[in-house]
Amino acid sequence: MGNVLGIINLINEKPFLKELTQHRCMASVPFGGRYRLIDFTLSNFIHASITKVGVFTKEKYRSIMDHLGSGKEWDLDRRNGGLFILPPVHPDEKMKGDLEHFYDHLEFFQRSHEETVIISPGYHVSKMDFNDIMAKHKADQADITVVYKDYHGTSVEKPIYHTCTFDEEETVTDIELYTSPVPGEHVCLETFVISKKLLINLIINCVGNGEYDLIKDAVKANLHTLRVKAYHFTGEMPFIHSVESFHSGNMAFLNPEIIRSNFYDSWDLYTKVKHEAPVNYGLSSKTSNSLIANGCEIEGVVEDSILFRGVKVHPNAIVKNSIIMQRGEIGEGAYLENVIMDKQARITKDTVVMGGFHPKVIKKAEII
Amino acid sequence: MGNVLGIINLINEKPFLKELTQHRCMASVPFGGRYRLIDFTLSNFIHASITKVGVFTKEKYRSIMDHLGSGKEWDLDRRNGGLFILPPVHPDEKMKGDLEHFYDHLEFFQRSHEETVIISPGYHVSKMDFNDIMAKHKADQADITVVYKDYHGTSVEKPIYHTCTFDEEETVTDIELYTSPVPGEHVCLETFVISKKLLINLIINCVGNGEYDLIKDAVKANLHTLRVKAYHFTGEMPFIHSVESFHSGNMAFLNPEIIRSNFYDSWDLYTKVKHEAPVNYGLSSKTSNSLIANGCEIEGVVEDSILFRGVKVHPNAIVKNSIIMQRGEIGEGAYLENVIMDKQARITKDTVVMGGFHPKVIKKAEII
Amino acid sequence: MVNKKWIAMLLAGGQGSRLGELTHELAKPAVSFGGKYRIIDFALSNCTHSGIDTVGVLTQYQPHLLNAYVGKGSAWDLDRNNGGVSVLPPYQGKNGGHWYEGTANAVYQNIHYVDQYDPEYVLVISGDHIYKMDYTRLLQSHVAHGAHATIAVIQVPWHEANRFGIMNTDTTDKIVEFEEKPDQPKSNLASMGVYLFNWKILRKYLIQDEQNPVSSKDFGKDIIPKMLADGSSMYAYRFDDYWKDVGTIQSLWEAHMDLLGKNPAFSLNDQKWQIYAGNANHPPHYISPGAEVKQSLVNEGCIIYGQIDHSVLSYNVQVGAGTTIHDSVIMPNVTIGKNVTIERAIIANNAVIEDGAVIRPVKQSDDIILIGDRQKIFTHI
Amino acid sequence: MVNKKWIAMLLAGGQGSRLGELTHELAKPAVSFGGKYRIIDFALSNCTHSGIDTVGVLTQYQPHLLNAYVGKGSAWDLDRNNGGVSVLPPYQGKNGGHWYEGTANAVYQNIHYVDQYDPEYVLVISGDHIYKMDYTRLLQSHVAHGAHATIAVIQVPWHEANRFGIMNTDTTDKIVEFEEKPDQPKSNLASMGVYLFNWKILRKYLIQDEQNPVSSKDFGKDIIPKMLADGSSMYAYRFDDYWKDVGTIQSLWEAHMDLLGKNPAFSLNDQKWQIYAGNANHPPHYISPGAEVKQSLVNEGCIIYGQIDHSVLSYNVQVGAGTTIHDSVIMPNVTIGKNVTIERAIIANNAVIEDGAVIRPVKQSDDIILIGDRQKIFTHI
Repeated sequence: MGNVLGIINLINEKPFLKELTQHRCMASVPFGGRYRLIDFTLSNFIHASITKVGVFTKEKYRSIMDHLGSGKEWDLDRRNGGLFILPPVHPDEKMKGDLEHFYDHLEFFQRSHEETVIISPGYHVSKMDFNDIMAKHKADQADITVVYKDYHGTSVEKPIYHTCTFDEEETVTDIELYTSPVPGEHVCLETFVISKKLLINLIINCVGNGEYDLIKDAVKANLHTLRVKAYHFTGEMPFIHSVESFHSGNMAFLNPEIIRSNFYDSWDLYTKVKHEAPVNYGLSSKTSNSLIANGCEIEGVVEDSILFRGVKVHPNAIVKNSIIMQRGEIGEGAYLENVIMDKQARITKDTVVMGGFHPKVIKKAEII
Repeated sequence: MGNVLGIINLINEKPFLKELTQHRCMASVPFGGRYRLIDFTLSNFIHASITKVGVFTKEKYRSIMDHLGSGKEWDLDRRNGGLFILPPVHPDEKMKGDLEHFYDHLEFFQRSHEETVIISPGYHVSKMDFNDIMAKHKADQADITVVYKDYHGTSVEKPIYHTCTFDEEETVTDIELYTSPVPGEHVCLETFVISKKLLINLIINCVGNGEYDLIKDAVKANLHTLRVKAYHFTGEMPFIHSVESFHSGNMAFLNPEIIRSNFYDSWDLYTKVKHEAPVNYGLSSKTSNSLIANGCEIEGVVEDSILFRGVKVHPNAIVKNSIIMQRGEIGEGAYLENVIMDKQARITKDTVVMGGFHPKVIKKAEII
Repeated sequence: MVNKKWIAMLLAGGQGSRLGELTHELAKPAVSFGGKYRIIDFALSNCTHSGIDTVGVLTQYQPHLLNAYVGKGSAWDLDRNNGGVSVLPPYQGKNGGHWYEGTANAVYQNIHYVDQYDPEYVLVISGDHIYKMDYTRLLQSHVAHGAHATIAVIQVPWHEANRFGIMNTDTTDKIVEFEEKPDQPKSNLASMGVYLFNWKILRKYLIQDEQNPVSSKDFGKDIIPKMLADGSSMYAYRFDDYWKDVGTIQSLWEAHMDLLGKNPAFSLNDQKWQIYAGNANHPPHYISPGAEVKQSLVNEGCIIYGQIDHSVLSYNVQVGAGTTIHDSVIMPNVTIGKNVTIERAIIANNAVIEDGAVIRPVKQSDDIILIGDRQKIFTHI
Repeated sequence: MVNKKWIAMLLAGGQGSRLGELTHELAKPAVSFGGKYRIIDFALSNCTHSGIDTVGVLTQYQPHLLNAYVGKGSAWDLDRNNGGVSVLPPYQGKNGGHWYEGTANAVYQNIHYVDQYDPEYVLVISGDHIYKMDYTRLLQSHVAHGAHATIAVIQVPWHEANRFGIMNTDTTDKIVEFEEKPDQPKSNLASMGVYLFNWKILRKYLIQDEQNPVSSKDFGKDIIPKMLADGSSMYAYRFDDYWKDVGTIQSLWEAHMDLLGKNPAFSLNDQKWQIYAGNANHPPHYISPGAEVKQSLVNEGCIIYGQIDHSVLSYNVQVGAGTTIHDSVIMPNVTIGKNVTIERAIIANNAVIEDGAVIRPVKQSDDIILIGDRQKIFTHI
């Protein structure tokens, strides 16, 4: 594409994932045995040949800086374009909204040669074809294209999703902010296509008027003056808004068809390379319906689980329906069920940890 | 060397350079026609084969992030090691001192494989041979080596320098904080060699005792329990602590001998490559005793001055004893003397700007 | 792996023997140009600006410097994980090794390289021309015409047309005839050596041509005429900006003179189309009191005490006091002493010109003087 | 440019014809190993861990895949501005082109490459051994001895010593005699093909050897014996960890079996000495319900329905239900159907094994079975 600037907007992240986002932003949460949530959006950008990406960060972004590094793994270590991490400019003041942050970095937009901007959050687990979205945006001659998906998740208690309605020509007629959608409702994925020129104008005007919220003040408020079109995203995508939905969103990948469609079919998912050795299965290992990343050493039983890189399962340990993040270690004879274990945590010999409907979260580097 | 971790400590920068540091940290101030101050320390690290560098930033560090990018120009875009920018972890709280910031990033030190740490500020304009400093550190069997230089600058009004005294075996006996040195006094360059293990211990102990200042609480307070040795740096280095000394420090480079010793002699000074064309001298140009960077177009008169990349001097304009930073433009018939012009500023036709003993500073993008 | 819409194959194999001593130890595309660049920089920068991120550089003659210079490609933003720049030398397979025999054969031997990106189009360019060209326009024209091949052409003076490959076209720019260096040219549209092909079609012709025992395996002499003869849909794309083949000392010197002046025939200082160069880390240059520099391009790293007029100075050139340089090209790392006179000359890399030397043609109409690499000149020449 | 203390020259030119079909389309150092790696990864990773940041890879036979694989070197952190990894193929100079004739000739032809870094020492290694070695210890030993050359050696079983180049040393490990594959070995210290030279001295010998018309231009056969004959100070450096030449199908298979088990003879999962591999981006592997995997290494990208025992599976291998794999090596991108039996076999890249096929030696004592690249196996073999 070459003419599109990709923006990953981490400003509006909510603390849905509790302990998992205690020391990292949501975009940086590990997912799928080997990835961070942000890898999905970044990879989608790459597949659309977007070569300039700005990541607008708010807080707890050190792990995202570590993860992204020079951008080499995403081929974004470029002289022209490449990866830009844009931290808050006034860290000592409370940020009023994403538009304020965009305004503080207005030069970044102004100096970019790209004519079109795609804005997306950093936590969507999806394979989204931005070339197709762009094509519709052009064909529609839209000012803004709003990407939506029919809600299919379990019902949410708190009103956290924005839903949109549109007419038969897919012109967006309304956006309802902070709702609890029922299945089938059109959830706005906070993913937009917009010309850079219009975006800059909207940023300047809104901030000038003391308005700081992209979706509310720039998009919704202009539905009747701008040509705002909807794009229906029909691909796979779990709605992640709680520890439970994070767990089930991971577990959905325990399915060769889903694995194939997300990881193969010439749609590589890029992430940081760690040079771990192939998984070493011992004589007493027993693994079933699980996704196992490299560097693991398995001597116990692993069922219906996802093991990140470098996890050790000692003999007679049993891991069921759990997510074990990087360098976790399960001691001899331990029993885990319905658990999400953050990085570098360790379960000692013969310990039993069980979650119920709410998976039990074991914190980073915790020893139980 | 391979076994040394380089730390550039931007925490203790003072606002000496007024307008020039209004929107950037001191390490990021342009110098010498083409460089930023931090380039000198980074290049010194490279010449000592240091391949892992942490830059501890405090505020106004966006331009340093822009400048360093992926670290590619300094060959620091590495999987193992490379460049790490370490911003404040608690941006909403006032930082108590550099040791607090080191403490917040203790994992960075702990996870590094390197056994020795060199800590340096980001604003020294010097060619410093860290291999030689390391060799003395080893030969001395020192716990800490403190690099000092004999003061040679003009007298400073405010007490801003730390001076050290030592015995005949160069064992440091005292460090006097915040002094106004007279020529010949030993100014501590806030550049230290220390084992990583000892540094980690000092950080943990000091912070545990509510002490947060590296030179005061970790070095000075331990002069009698640790083996602290002095290293005499005898190379060229301007003391920069004001707009005047910044100006004169630049002007010292209008000397082929200084240029040769700083930029040649197989001691490349690395900086961001900008792909500017060679300088275009017009028919009416007259240049004398000046340092001119690529991308300039000169049709007027330039004397005793330093022109950064992409500066335009129109016909009949006169530039004397001035520093014109990147993309500055001097209109037809304008006259400049004793001026420091920040990036992208512009002097309109026939305008006269003169500084006196205090060079006049023209702000970034200002139009006069 | 993301497939590529188009990739470029850059022919950098030629010795460029008409450049004499300049190509003694390096391939023509590696010759210095414009005070800062090497000739190949122009084609590589054109690729980058045109959004082509995969470039195969076909090289055979003295490839080391070119190899080291291109390196991992970061100067041109071609250090990509998928694609980027690859230097492609000859190789040995199961049946032994083959040096590249002609331009078409060089691409033929690297069919597998092209195939791995499965591109729709392949751009074939050469590494020895000075020009700034947006290849995307060529591509647009190619697609609009539904062509099998599109050849970039430029109008040359009629009296020079017999030195070029000439395209005869109909009113829609469809090529009806191609004549290599015709005695009686019917048109003055010269091939610039820039070809865009549909890869599937080119691939077929390359394989076919390889089996022809009398073919010289060259794009201009064999592939293009054969495609035309077969009635392929081939179009000319007219380019009307600066383009120069710098294959001789004279033309290399002329191209340098074209860089000078207030509105030069060819400007290097174009912020929208920068020419990227490798190893571009040198300090600002220093102009001493008493020096005089006019109508000239001076690159970084120079230290100038003398007088420079209407000349191009590359990096790390030192010019002593009392020295005058006119209408000349000084390549990198040249040291020029005091009271030297240089006129209408090209001084190659690392030469040393001692105090008092005089380097100029006897008559103004004589050929440009060339001082070769690393030569040391003591006095008159 | 920062000069280099030492650089490495990695010999990757050989065809490795004893690996049969595995090297049909690629050079031996590019052969897959250990489920994730290529053989050359071990030498390159050793360089990285030893702090060597400049590696010239000498290549001649089928270099494309190796070229594309090494790329800009970022997997091994060898994508450096100054130095890094460079693939060095044969080239044409003023006097025409020369293929590499022997290992010494290959380095000789690249003297200028080495010279540009002006190193004190040059490490010559080959790209076809499996080992983890800290070359800095070799260097320390070399410096401590004040040697002109140091040769890494390993003790081999006495009955195999006649298959190696054998060093006879005195009590200080000074080499007093070198015998290539001696009938009656006097020692069991075999050369590992890892040489450290003082560059100035090696340079002299390379030039001298080149002028010897009867020389085979090989390090082991010509350079080392000549240096010894001249009384150069040459020492053996004893290496006592795992080292394996994987030059035959049998030894390649054995080396894979050495990776298996709780405390394998050679461990790949060593956090302090990771083996780096290029193109290592694959999803985690999936083990289905009903699958059984024991005593095996399984790499990313696999989807396993069958039973795997004491085997090594590379990336993107698919194994159908009811299939059993024992004592075998499955290389990348192999598709194995249902109810297949594979025993004591190496299945090369991209092979397809159809449902119900049986691949195993007739007798347990028979040779390991090799299924070549891209082969399609329908039934018994």
